[in-house]
Amino acid sequence: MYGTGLLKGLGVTFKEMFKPKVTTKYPDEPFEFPNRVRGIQKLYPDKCIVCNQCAIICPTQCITLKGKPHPDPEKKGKVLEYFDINFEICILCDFCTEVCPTEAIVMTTNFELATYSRDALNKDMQWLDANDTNVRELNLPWRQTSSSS
Amino acid sequence: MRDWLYEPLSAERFGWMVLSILILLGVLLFLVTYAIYVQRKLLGWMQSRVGPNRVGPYGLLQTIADVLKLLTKESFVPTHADRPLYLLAPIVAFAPAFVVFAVIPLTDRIAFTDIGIGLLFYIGVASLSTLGVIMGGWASNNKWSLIGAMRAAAMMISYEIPLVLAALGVVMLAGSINLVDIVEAQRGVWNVVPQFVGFVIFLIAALAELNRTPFDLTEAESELIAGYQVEYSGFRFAIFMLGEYVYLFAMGALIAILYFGGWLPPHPALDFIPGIVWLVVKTLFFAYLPFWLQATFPRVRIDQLMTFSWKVLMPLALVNIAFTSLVKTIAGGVS
Amino acid sequence: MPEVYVNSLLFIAVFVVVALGLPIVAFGLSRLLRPHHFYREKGETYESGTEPFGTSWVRFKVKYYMFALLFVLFDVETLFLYPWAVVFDRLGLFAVIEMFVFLFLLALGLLYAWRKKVLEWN
Amino acid sequence: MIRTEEMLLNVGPQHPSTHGVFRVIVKIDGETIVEATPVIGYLHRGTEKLAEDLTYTQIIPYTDRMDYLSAMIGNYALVHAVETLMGLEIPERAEYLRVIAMELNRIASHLVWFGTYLLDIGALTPFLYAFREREKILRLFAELSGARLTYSYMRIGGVKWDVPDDGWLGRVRRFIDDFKGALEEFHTLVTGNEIVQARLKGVGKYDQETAIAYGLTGVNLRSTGVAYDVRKAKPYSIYDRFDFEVPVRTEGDLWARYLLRMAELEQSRRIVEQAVAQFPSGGEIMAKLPKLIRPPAGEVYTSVESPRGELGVYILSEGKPQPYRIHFRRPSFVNLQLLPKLLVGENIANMIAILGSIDIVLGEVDA
Repeated sequence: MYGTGLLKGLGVTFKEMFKPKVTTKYPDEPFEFPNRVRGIQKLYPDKCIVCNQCAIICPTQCITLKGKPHPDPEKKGKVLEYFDINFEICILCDFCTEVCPTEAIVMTTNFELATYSRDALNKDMQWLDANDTNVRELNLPWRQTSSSS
Repeated sequence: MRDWLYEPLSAERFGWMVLSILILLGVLLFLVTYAIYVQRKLLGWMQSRVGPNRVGPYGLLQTIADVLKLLTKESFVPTHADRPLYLLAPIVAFAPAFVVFAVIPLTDRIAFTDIGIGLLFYIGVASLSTLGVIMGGWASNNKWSLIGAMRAAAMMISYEIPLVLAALGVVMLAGSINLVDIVEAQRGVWNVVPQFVGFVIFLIAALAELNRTPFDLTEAESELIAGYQVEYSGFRFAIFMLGEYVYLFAMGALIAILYFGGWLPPHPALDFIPGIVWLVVKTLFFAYLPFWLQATFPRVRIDQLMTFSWKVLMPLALVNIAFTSLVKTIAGGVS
Repeated sequence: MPEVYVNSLLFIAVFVVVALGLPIVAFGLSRLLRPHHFYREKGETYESGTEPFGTSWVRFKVKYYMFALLFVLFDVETLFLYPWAVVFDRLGLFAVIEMFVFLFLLALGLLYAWRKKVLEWN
Repeated sequence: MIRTEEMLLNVGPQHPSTHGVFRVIVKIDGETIVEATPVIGYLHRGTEKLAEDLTYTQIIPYTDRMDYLSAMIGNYALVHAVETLMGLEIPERAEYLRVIAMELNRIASHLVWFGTYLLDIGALTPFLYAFREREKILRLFAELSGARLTYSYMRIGGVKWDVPDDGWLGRVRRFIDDFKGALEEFHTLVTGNEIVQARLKGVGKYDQETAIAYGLTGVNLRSTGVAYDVRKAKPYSIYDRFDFEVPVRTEGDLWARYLLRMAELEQSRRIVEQAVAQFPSGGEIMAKLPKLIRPPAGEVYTSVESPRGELGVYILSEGKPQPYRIHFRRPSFVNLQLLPKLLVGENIANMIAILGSIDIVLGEVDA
């Protein structure tokens, strides 16, 4: 009969009133992401060997880094002088952590980046080092599950 | 209070009446505030959400916060608008919605006026608020609001007549246009039973008059952005909204009175509950009903709306009148 | 005139005054409270985020023009029905039949408009 | 007749129903549209040009942002083209993961369309129901790929992550089972609604010849009776292993397109169901690849069926790590071309409904 569709629709919305709600209480309760979620990177400056792979693979060129000779003259290699990620253009694509041979840069599931100024989004080495909560456990999936490389 | 009207007025009684009118206004403002809250809560619940819950316990102060925000919000007249009309429009949209409460009796004892043509007064005055919408839409000099205003006019001319014709059935049963008499005539059985067709027509037409989903064409968020309200901000916008919601309650009260026995309880055994409670309960039900529809239905198109009104509701209403008069003539044994 | 009409009209007037007063008082109040920072761009009307071209006060095509004419006709006719509806059972069968003729004419008018395709949007 | 004036009206870029920053300048006479001129390019980022300076892997995040509602399929379109050019053999497990991800993404994308479309024609609630269901898919994607919208999940030669070992497939299975109920709810709430039917039936019609002449693909083409679906016409990945239908209707109106997309939800659901059932228990997720991906010189064009139609990728390679030229055949862009023709003679409400039924994603239109 004409109009039954309307009434059935009313039934659907009416029943919905008594079903559990799906709203999350986000600012009051932190939103729990699955462990694989790509959030703001965590940097271990000591592990970095300044191979520049992360800066090269980055599709948006948001990473700028520079190495300096190791302060301890006994040791070879370089250490980081500075390491900046510009979160204005970083798209959190996970490529930098993927290519890092020493897992010096890893993802965390932190995602809150809002600031009052654009400049504040340019994060330096110290800030990235201090970002050490919710660090992702597994960062290099291919190497764990694949024998190809 | 109703019997005061039949005696010469003393200054004291006049004062009491004015005071009660102001109280009515206060009650209405309160109801509107919480109607918006209820609307948002209901919509939320029906959409798997929780609705407003941040301001005050359970979000109870949300609308109050909104009103305060609107009160302190900058509001200006667009440069190319028709200034006097633009400023006048919210008032014209609001005033009739409140004035119609003058003829709505709250119980058989409490009424602000007692005029023989209550129903006609209501219908005549209430349709004025469309004028405010048209004025606002046109005066804004905004193309969206112009289209919204034109749609408002289109809806008014299509739904006014079914509304009036549907109410005619009730008038025939009661033999009076006085709203108190109409309610008293429902002592035996509520009008919704003998006048079910009329009730459905009236309800549909009322929704269209109120610009409520599925007939919210004048605002049509997804088409006309906000239709006639596009250029209104701050308290001018608030008054438009207020008018809309006050009208919602006026219409709810009218439906309760015309079809659901006004202040009469469903069964005489429930007489101990005061009549005004029954009226308020029924009014609230019909004022909240549109929110449920809003959560469910999409919007109709303007041409569908007009053809539906003229080709379905109009003939149906005419048949309803003919049928009612026939039944009443035969049942009444008119010579 | 009986007292009730004088009093009723008086109170309707009070209603009108209150209904006009509330928005005016509210506007006045909000005028005192709200900020005033007007500049030219704010005064432009909203047209989906671009500068509006032209005015909206054109000779807008009102497609439901014929509906409007019909509306005037029918609205007046329905008003005639009201006094009849109030008293028809006291006037007897003749009034009912008479009104049936009237209703029939009304329906005929609607049918005519229908067949003449006035009730089509396009 | 009374002389009336026409009026120019901007619909967009700031309009709730243009699905992004899309603008149509319409000339209206009353509410009737006399002429419509779409203006696109507000979201143009020059993806194709940028890609010429990027390695193939680096282009993957850019494909996420073209059709952001079905990033998995965008990812796949690119890696599929590169893999075809290189002649790579993809491990079976990776193919299954890709198909599950793509079909879930098709469901998610169609859900967004469903919700926003109903919002366009004025119904508020289906939007939230659709997003409630989509949220479950996004959660699954976040668990699988680490992102909710821009997945960058596919890699040339395989996929980035294996299945999470905490019962992810079981959750997909459960979602797929629950989704049947959700679909039924949608049909009760919306499809059966007489107002929806009145709004959609017979509006925005075009015939088969027009659709083919304008190069429409996807649902926009299938609504006119052409059973063209890239998954069936030129099978890629492992779609030949699944039993699914290509829903076709012949009316060519909004209602046909609505029903087709609803039917596709069901078909995608079936594909995921089968893929989860057939999922191989072990195996690699990446093919053996050199460290630097350097496809041989040559050109390739491959296409996949995105939720919006045929998403084609053309690559001209000179044997370098970067493509010499890459072109994306974006279905939204192609489908949009019919819009000015469709809009003439309609009113504003229909305009919104027609625009919604073409189902464009502005990220893809403007690329």
